[in-house]
Amino acid sequence: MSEHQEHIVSPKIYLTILIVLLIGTGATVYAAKIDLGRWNIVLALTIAVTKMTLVILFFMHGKYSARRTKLIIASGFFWLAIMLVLTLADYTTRHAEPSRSQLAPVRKLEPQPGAPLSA
Amino acid sequence: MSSSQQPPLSPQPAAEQQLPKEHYLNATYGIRSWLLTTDHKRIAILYLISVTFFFFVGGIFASLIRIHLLTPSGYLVTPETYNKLFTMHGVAMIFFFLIPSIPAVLGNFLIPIMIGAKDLAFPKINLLSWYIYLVGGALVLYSFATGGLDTGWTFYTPLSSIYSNSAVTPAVIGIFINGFSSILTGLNFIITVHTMRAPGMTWFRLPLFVWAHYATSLIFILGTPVIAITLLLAGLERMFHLGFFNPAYGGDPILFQHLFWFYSHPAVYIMILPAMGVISEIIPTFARKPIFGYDFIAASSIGIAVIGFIVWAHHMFLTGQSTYSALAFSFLTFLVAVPSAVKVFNWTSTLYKGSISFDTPMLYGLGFIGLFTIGGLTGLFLACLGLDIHLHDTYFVIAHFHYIMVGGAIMGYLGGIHFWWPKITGRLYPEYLARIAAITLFVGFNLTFFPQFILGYLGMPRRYHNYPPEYQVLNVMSTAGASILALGYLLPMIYLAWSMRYGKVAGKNPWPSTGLEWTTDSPPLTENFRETPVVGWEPYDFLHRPELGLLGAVSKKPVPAHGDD
Amino acid sequence: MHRTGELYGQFQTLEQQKESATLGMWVFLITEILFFGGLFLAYTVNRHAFPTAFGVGGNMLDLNLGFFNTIVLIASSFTMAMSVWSAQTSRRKAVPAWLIATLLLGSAFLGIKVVEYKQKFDHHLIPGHNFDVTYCSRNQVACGLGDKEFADEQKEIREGIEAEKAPRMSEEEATVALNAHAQLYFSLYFGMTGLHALHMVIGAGLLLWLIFEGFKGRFDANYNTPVENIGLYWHFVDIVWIFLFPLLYLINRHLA
Amino acid sequence: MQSELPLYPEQASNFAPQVDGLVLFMIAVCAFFAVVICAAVIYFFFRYQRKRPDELGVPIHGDMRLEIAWIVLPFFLLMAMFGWGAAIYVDYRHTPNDTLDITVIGKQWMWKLQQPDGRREINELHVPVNRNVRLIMASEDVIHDFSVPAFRVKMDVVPGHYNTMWFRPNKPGRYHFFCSQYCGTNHAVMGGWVTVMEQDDYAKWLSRTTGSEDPVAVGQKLYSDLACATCHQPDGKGRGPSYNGLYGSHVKLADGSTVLADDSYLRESILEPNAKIVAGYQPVMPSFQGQVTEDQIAALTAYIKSLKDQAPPGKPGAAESATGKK
Repeated sequence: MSEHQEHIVSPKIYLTILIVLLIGTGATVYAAKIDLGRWNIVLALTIAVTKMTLVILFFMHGKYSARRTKLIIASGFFWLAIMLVLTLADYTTRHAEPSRSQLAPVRKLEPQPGAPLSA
Repeated sequence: MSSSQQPPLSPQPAAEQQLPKEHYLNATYGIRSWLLTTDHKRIAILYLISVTFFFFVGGIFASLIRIHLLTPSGYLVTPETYNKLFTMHGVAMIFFFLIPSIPAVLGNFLIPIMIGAKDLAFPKINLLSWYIYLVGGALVLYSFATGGLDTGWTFYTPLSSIYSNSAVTPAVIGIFINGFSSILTGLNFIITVHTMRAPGMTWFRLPLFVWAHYATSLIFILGTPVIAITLLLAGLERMFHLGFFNPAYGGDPILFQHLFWFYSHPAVYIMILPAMGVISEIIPTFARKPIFGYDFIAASSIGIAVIGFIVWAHHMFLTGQSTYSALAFSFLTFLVAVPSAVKVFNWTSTLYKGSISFDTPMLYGLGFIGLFTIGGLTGLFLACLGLDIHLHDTYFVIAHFHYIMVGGAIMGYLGGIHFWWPKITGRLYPEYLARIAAITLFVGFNLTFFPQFILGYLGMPRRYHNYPPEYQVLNVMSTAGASILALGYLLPMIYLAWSMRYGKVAGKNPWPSTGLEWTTDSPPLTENFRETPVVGWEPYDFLHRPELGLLGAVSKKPVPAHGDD
Repeated sequence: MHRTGELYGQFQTLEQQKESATLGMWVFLITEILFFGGLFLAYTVNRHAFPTAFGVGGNMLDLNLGFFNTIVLIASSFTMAMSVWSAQTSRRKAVPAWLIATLLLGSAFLGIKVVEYKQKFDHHLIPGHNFDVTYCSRNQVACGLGDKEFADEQKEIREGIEAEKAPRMSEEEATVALNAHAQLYFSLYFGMTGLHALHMVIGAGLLLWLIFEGFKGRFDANYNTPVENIGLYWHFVDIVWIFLFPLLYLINRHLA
Repeated sequence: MQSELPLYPEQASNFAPQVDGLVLFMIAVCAFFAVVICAAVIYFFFRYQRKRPDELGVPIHGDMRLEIAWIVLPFFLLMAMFGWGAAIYVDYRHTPNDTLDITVIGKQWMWKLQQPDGRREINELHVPVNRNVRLIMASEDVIHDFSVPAFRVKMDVVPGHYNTMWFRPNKPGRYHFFCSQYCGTNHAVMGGWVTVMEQDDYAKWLSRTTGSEDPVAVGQKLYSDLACATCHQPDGKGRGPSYNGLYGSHVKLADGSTVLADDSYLRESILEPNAKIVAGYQPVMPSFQGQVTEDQIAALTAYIKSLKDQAPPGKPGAAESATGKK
């Protein structure tokens, strides 16, 4: 168990990470103001994931943790991915249906044959 | 069965045995010493009392449901009341009995002892999770008492969030809070198994009960937060007119179902996996031989927990989810049948060339195999896309999941309670009465739920307070079975309570069995062992344990303990 | 409360105890990932369905306040990390100082959040009967908008309504649709930031306790598990915000 | 005719034989495994009875070949089940082009169905035999589910979505349909009958006029056929006011005014229910404009007239607290 000897991260590294995170925040705001079409969201999420990784690795000492801890962290994200991917798989493959945005808020739900059902 | 010449084949307390002088039950006295205890065994007893309470609450609702369905037009209550009955039956049984039952009672009591630890890693958190359970339970009871709950235990929106007039809010908050009890229990088990094992207790010497609970805990910590947030969102919709799933805002009720089943399908495995763990202990003990395919049973527990997470949308084949997604989820659902089948085959093979006894836990164990097999196989009908369209939301589903949850989980729970009763109380229950109860339960259960398969195939929808007259014959059969079943549940309550005071003293290892829990006193000391045990034997190995006093056992040089993790 | 570095009865060694506690915290954070994961899923599905309304809603948030809050929270993560470092290197006096800095930054974050919520209330952006996404495009004074901002707001709403228009939909129906879908956005906004804020409040409570203990000089190289674990929690809350900020505030800024 | 204790519902659509065939296959496979396992358990149980109390079992730890066999073999069987089921499911989801489209609207707790020519029914569906029929379904409130066991079809009706399903009835007769997704208090009565008719009869039915009968009896039948009874319960506890003692009385309205319940008031209430709301009730009644003929309105009025000497139920306020409480 001696491999779990506490690793002390120096303040210099913390400071570096802080600066990188602040730059990342600036970058994400800057990037958002440029029209990149669908790549806006991709870029924003890439920056966010990078920032998160830095926080986990250094602020949270993930880099210096035992393998078991790393496995636990990874499994959390893995399960999150299961939930997101499989649910979105349903939503992105419902080709045949009319889009929800045409239906929902307008309460006349009847399709058209004949006159509307309720006054 | 036993010939009169030979000593009885059932547990035989050594003559003149006494309870140990000091044990966890008499270590301290007074109500405070119980309510503020951090001893995992006492917390298990607290859980035992509280889940039993909820079991009878849910049971009363169930009886009223069955009586009501005696006649096609409904016999007893108004439609509104009937809807409340089945909802409250589901909520009480699932969230407050089945999910905590085996993990929080038997798991809590046994896991530290089985791995040779003095307690769980976080005893105070363990106590906290019982209190959280109580708070959640109290809120749910409050909801039952003040207007009831008529949304179905599934809380589908927008019925639950907008249309229902019953006391949904306190119930949802209660279940949300109760979720943290599950999370903390699961967290405690996982950390305990990782860090608290005794010297020599390697991962592959862990009892299968512990493996099953490890798998269950994975579901606790990975699934429960999702139901918590889901019900919270439904609650926010109801309380503050926020909209997440509200169709009036363009929200999608099917999203609620995705989130709900992401937890609630794995929750089925929370109920059944620990029962499988219990059966994996009972069968080798009463067949007196090592379990067949230890590695496969252990791996299948983890396999069920993991694959169980990627099958949830099979509850939603008819909601209008995409055809492709339905195909994928059906395929994955069939996959999860493989590890379940592996377990059944291995248990059955364990019986081969064993030395099998009739003892009550074994009756429950064998009953479990039969009922779980039927429950599992009928699950395939529902996993099958073409059939699910006809069977979905009919009594077929009701029958299927009662075979899993009552025939599986509760049979396992009762089997486990009987098996470890001597360890928990230090005394034996009356054997013949217990066998009668086990057989009564088995018969009553089948009579109650088998007709429901046919009802379901005939098309009788679930959650109906009245039904077309052609379904009556089967409903009457089911109700008749339920009365036998109810009797079968009352019986153990009575004789187990009786045996706490008057039962024969059991001794350390009455069956005998091989687990570490049987090497310590019955009932155990507060700190479980006098000194930290060192494990030098393989699991379920009777042959090399001469101290068990079995014919032909040989001693073997202890395998040196190597502490891998 | 147990005394500094005491070995609890259930453990064999101090290392085992510390290891269990840290591992336990990580497992707890896993549950938190999935807890917020449910919200992120709800967000993704609804944004996928209603990109226009989400864009309009996102542009109604105050980018400056959100940006400033992000910086505040990242800074608080840094100070938290420093307090862990101080404990690990037995700088007993520095521990509470860094913790107080963290608490102050955290409180600043919450304070700004309150200001933002108040603004949303004034702008009729709380989901429910009074919700009106077009309110600020019609009430320049009540929303305190300058002329340019007001014109932008009107353009925004006009374009939103135009984009919502499905075939055979009248102007009025499209407005109703935008208003409905924007409520989904704001429900998610309040749900997500509200739960995040709730976590901050809990974190602040834990910090208070740490500061109290820190002043007693409890935390040093031998015993710093509470600082480290609450630190882990605090960083996690920071991470959640790192995602909330772009997802809620920056959806459609390039159109503004 | 089916026996006293039938084991499967009638087969009345193209899907029914397919589903029943698959079920037989599944039952055969599953029964085989269930019987083998139960027989093995019982056999071992008696064959290897403990002979003496200290007896030991033969220590067998496992067998890799067996393990592999019972992983691989079931896997292939499972895939066969999956494939067969998936094939049928794709049929269910693949709607043919030449369908007769029926619009279905679910609301708490009734079904409104509309034929392609605009004719409307409540809790009744008439379809011709051997025609492909497609149901286009929407919900006005919560999730419902339209299910016809004899056709082996079922589909959720979800607010905010149009869900569709199709079938081809192939046997004339009357079959139950149910709401299969729990939808609140009267979920169990939210059902009705599908009538499968010969194609000629269907055509005749479409152009049907009501015959001459006793108007009160006709009205009473309409009262139940049109599901008026669901809400307008005689005891006043439903979601609409009771008819007892209604005719000729002065009705208090939600806006505070009063109106004499005469023929024209009743007619208006049937055709434009939301024009005058009785105090203590919600405007939830659907319009029956176009669903009832003038004859039928007259019959309903006659039926309500016949109840004018019945004692009216208690105050409507009581009814409101029973249904409208929060």
